[in-house]
Amino acid sequence: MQSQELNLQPEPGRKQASGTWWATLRLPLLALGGALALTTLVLLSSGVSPLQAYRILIFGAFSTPVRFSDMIMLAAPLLLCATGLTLTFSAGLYNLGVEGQLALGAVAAMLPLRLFPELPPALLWSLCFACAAAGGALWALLAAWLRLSAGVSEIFAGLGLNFLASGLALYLVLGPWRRSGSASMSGTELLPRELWLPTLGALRLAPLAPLLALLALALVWWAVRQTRWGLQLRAVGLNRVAADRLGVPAQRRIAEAMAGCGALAGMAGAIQVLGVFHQLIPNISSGVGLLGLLVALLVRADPRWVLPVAVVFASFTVGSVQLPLALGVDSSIAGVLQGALVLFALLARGLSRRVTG
Amino acid sequence: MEVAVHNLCKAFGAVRANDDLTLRFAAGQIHGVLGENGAGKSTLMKLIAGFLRPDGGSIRFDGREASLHGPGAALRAGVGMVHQDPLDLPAFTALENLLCAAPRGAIGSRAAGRQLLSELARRLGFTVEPDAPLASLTVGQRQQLEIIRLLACGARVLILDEPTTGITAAQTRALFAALRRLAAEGNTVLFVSHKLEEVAELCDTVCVLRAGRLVGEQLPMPVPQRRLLELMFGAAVAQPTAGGAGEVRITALRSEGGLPANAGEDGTPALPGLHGSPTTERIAGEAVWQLAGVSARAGSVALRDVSLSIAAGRIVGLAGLDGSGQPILLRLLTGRMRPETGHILVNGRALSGGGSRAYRAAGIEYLPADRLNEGMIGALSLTEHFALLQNAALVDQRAAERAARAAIADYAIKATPVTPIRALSGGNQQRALLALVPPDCRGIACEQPTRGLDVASAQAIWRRLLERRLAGCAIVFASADLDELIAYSDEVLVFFAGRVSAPLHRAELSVARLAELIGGVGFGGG
Amino acid sequence: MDQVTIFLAAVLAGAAPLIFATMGETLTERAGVINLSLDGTILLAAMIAFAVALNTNSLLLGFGAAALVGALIALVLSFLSLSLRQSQTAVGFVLALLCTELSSFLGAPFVRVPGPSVPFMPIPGLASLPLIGPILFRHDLAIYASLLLVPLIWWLLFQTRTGLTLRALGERPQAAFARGVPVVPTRYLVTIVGGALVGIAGAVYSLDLKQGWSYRHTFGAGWIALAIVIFGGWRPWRVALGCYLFAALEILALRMQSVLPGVPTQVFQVAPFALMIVVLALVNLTGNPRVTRRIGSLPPGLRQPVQALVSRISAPPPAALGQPFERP
Amino acid sequence: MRQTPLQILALLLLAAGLLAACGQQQATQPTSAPTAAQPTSAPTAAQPTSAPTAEEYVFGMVLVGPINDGGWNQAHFEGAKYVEEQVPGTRLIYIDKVNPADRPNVQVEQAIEELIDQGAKFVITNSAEFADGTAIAAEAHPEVYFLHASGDAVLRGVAPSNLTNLMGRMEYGKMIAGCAAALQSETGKLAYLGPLIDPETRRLVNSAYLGARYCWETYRGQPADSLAFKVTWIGFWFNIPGVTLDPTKVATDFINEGYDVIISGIDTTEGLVEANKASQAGKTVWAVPYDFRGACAQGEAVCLGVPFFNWGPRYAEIIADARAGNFTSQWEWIGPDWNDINNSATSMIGFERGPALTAEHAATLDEFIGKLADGSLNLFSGPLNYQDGSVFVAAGETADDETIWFTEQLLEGIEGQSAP
Repeated sequence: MQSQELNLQPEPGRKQASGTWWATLRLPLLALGGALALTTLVLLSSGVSPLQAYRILIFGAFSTPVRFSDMIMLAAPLLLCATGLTLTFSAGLYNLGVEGQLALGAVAAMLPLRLFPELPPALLWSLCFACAAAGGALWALLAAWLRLSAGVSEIFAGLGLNFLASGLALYLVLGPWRRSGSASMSGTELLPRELWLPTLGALRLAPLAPLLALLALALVWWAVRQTRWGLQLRAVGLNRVAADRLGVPAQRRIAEAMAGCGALAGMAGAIQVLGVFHQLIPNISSGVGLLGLLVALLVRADPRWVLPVAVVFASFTVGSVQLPLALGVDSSIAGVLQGALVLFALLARGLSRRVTG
Repeated sequence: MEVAVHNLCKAFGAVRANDDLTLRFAAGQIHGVLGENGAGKSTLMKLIAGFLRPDGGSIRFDGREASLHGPGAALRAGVGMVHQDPLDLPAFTALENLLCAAPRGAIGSRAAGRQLLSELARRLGFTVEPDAPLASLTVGQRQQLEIIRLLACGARVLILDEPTTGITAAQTRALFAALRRLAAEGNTVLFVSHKLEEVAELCDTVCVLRAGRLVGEQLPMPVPQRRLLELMFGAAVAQPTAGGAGEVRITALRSEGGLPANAGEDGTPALPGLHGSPTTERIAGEAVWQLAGVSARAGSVALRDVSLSIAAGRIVGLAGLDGSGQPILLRLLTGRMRPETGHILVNGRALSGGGSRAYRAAGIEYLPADRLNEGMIGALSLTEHFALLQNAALVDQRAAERAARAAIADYAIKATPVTPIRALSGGNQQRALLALVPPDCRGIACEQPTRGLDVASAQAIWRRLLERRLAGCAIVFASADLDELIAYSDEVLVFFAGRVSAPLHRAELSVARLAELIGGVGFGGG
Repeated sequence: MDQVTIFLAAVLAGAAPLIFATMGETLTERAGVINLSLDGTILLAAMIAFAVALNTNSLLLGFGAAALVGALIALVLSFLSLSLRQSQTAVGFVLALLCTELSSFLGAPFVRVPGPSVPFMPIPGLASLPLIGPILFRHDLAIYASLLLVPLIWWLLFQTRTGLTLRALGERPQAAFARGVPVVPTRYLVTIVGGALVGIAGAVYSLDLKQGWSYRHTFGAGWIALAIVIFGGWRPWRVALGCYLFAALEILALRMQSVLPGVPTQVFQVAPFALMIVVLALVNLTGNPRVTRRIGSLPPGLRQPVQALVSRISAPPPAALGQPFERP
Repeated sequence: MRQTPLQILALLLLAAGLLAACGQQQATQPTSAPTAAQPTSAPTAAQPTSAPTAEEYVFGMVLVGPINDGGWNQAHFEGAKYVEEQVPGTRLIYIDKVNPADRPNVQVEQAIEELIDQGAKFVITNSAEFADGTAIAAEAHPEVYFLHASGDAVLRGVAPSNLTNLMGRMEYGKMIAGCAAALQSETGKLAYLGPLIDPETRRLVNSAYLGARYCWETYRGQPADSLAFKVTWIGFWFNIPGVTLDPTKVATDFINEGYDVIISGIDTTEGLVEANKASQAGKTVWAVPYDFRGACAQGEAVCLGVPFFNWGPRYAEIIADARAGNFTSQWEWIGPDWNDINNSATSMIGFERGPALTAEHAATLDEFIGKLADGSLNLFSGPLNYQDGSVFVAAGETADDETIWFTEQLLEGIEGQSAP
């Protein structure tokens, strides 16, 4: 069960000798074409003009400053998750538990908010992010521990821990942290306005969130590409046996990669609490972790592509919000497009493998 | 049923595993198939049993040409194969193994299967409980069950691949009795082995393969052991691998005295200028490895009570056929396996409880045979490998590239510093592997260091290893190439079915002596 | 007593869709393939089953459509993972998300539209038996089918030759290959059949238990089914027990609200996942020599019960689960 | 809805494509059912291309659930359609299903922004959950008027001046529902399928209980303590799989436990549907759905009637006023038109009798409604105690609006969680 074929990293050695544009663009074009074909068929089936739908899906998020800022606020946690997953994918792990790590980060971020609401906001925020990172990392380390010492596949452990984390959030929202006099799944009391992450004017854009995400991406990029630690991480992901022979402490690197991913996902959780929802809700992750997994699967742990793909995915999601209003169709077509892109990317990779090897 | 192959060809990449084989196995007899590692025995057997499809030529059963698209088809045609590690289902019971995917109509019902199982077991003198979980059975019992299963499924030709590895003497006796009985009943048995005594004891005829070709066809037993060894290891074809080794072999084989104790004296092979005086070296180094009463087990092979000491500056060769236990020793020496009992000292410090990282820290390097899967990371370049070996937190890209360039120059590796390792040829990969060994290394354990390399590459590798040895490094290597073992070893340990011979010093080395020991001759009865 | 029988009957009914899904997945995983797309498959199949049944007014066509959807998703999974050798995990995961979104998009016109449902059908005679009657024989056809499915799958897996072959694919496909079984085509077949059962689970939700369709109508059911298969150790009876336990937990969660006013009872629903993790960890513990030694060093009075308990709880997964097949 | 040939072709293509690609199948063809009206597939939302003309007054609505839920959201949607009909020149645009389960990354403010961006000058939000978001949006868009239905920001004095609150006195509807349940019940065990716990839902449960208890004692002649009244809360206004309890299961469990009338307090109709199913399976059960006048259609045979909101008339007045520049920010809590509670042009709250209510009980119910109408019966009269024994309304007193609005607990005699 553990020896899944981890085809996660870019394979520089497989580059085709023929350097024609077709050879380099074949895979992405096949994936894009297949995904668009499927999505178009789905759109046509509900009698919607695909062109209009695509116009809204692709450009909708850039049409007004408000939408653009919404897109940024979605892209920020998404970027953090996808960046974190770059670490675990580099180490050859499917961290399916990223959703739970995000939720636990959000729960942990609530702790200082509830315990020390009197602290100056800046200090409180730092504390929140620190707690969130610690919470996410802890949850990820639990999965890593299960993997390394009890041999539980990180896929199933992560899945189970996701549900446990959402159970915890549910318990807190409906139990000890509920609004006074009510018990609703809609979330805890809203934070006081002064504790919301400061925004740009009337927009919902809190610049701290994307800044943090970009910083994390840069840091991870640097760590994976420039440091020996990152090199060791990739070595473990590519070939654990050989890495071990070359003196890399593989187990440690795996645990560190998981913890790093958990910490970043936890910080994404803190953004959801402080900058997006301003409260803890049961569905605090809002599927951002799963979307992050899609992004990471698509870019195969290559940090260069994380930012553009995360932004594109976020703009699909934000753009799709206008679909019901403008075209009368459900906005989940964004998810169809995102999923289809990854599915056809897998298909294209499989086909090319079959052709070349 | 008679089995015949005509002009059979099978190639794996550039290697011609079976090269235009034409051969006939008569019904009602036990046929030995001999050959050293890589001679093409297994390929031939897998072709006949339908596991592989030939590139050319034909397979005929009782004169009718058979087109086998899989082992199922072969079994329907009456051919069954028992693999060295039986291809059975440990999670099932014996009876379930018998019933699983049995051909339509072969076994009517569960009850019929149970009856058939006990009946066949009784007839063949086997002891297999129908309801015993397979995981609780010994390899020998699992093999017996496989034979029963194949017979129950209608096999009239049985192929056994190294069946006596990992089973007890009593089981071997039972097996042989059963095989004789089966042959007497008109079945054909193909017995693949490299244990000459067993072949001599059991087989009616023997054929010998070497390098994919038939070198001895249907020799009716008994054939003199010496003749078989000569056929297997190629007395007639001298290959100029290393210095005068070829001559040694020929003289050794030609001398009539059986085990010429003096063979080493006139035929000490040497690489001039590199090989120092053996006698002085023998005393010089301190012990790098010391093993006391070490036992360990991997799969069906167990090493028992091994004690030895390997000094700095010594080269120890490990001889033996596949599955005789050499990899276990290599793994013990490098901390990849922990001994069940006994102690291992490295540089005088007890390390038996440590893992591979502790050994590595103590200056022990392991060079695996599977260079790409265990040795290096195919997707990374030589520069990145050197970067991995650095100590600082930040990669010093320039230093790593310098090291890579130096290695490329020193070791004549045909690559750029940024070429992914997987894009290199085998010889270059091996040189890169060697180049990555740190200069202060105390001991190197290599598995098949020159496997798959051409002569020039192999010599280049050995030049490097010998340089290391001059720098005070102890080298242990396992090889299937007797010439290589003789040419470079200060002493050789021969492995046979998990047992280790006393060290043979270079003075005592000869191909004949090694071949005998490898074939199990001289390891005593049982 | 009456309350107990009613409770048991409700448990049997409530677990019906999970039984279909877990039995399908048990088959699939026994053949060595992980179909991780369960959650999406169930949703899409539920939606399409409802849409078809609504428009054709035929429940049978609805169930058939659901089975077809499940089978086709399994076919896609098989093609990508078995033929194109992409990771089963990645493909299954992506399919789970994609089909969830597809069900939301295509199902929009059917949200909360009243539609047909499987009619109640007590079995004459048997239904009036004391005790057993109300528990077993006062349901509808879909639930009877779920009750029959467990012994059927058990029989198929453990009492027939087909089952032996199928399990061989999951334990050691090389051995099956050596016995002449076409490994990849058979795995295709089993995955598709398993997928069809998972699809039927969706139909049982939308045409019976949770009548109709709404957004993410059965969200989470697939992941729960995956967890239960692990909890059940890939053995049909134990897997079924897991389903019934989960259904009982769900009903308890409804009733405990007034008993445990401080505790949100929704939290009970995550219990299966905690159990799954514990079971997975135990599976490996029994193989761990250190633990074996630790158990061996217990006082003899304690040793045997502990040993028995651990070996009873832990059930090893099919040895080749999730691994691509390499010819020997 | 008719299909154009192009659509049918597209459907076929889709079927074929999905066959090859993602495991869909031909059965998806009839995505547009020939049966019941399906507002989602025939959206009334604005044509995206037509910009609002000068004389057109666009108003928007943000709904927490789908517009065809047969309950709360459909009632609001019908109300908005009523405005379009009654106030010439108005046009409705809306976004439904704004909740973390259906639109995980969309917040109320965001949805409101979209509506304003499409030209909405007046925005209605329809859930208590939207209180904070509506206030935020109202502050950000002082030029737009906002109506938060079921909210109390104005009452609590925290509302911006372009925000008004509107709610119906559903307490009366629930009293009637409770009475109908008590009249018809055979076992004397009534179940209330509760959404989440807050002051609104508590006062509605209490009202249903008071109505039931009164009719149980008065018309059935039974002692109050022989009436069982139990609430199970699912945790939200409607089912969110994995987060809330499943209302289908809750309803089934009520029936299994022997409760024979399910009074629904949630936005959707699971209670009615499950009761109908159980009835078909031979059990004697009834249900009282909620919110939407047409709700009984999903289970005629077991429907005792439905207390419903009729938002249209008041919406029309407020929007017409706002358009004319006469917007006032106020907290409104409007009761039924006691002359004819089911008058669709005048009454905010009504009770549509269901087919399952016997004629005899219907007559009794009318008598009960009459007492409420002429003021001779005020069920919020003391002595009434909370669950923990503390006094809600002292003996000889009647509760004022604020006491009722901010109800803190369930009443004594009700089994279920209060979450004070």
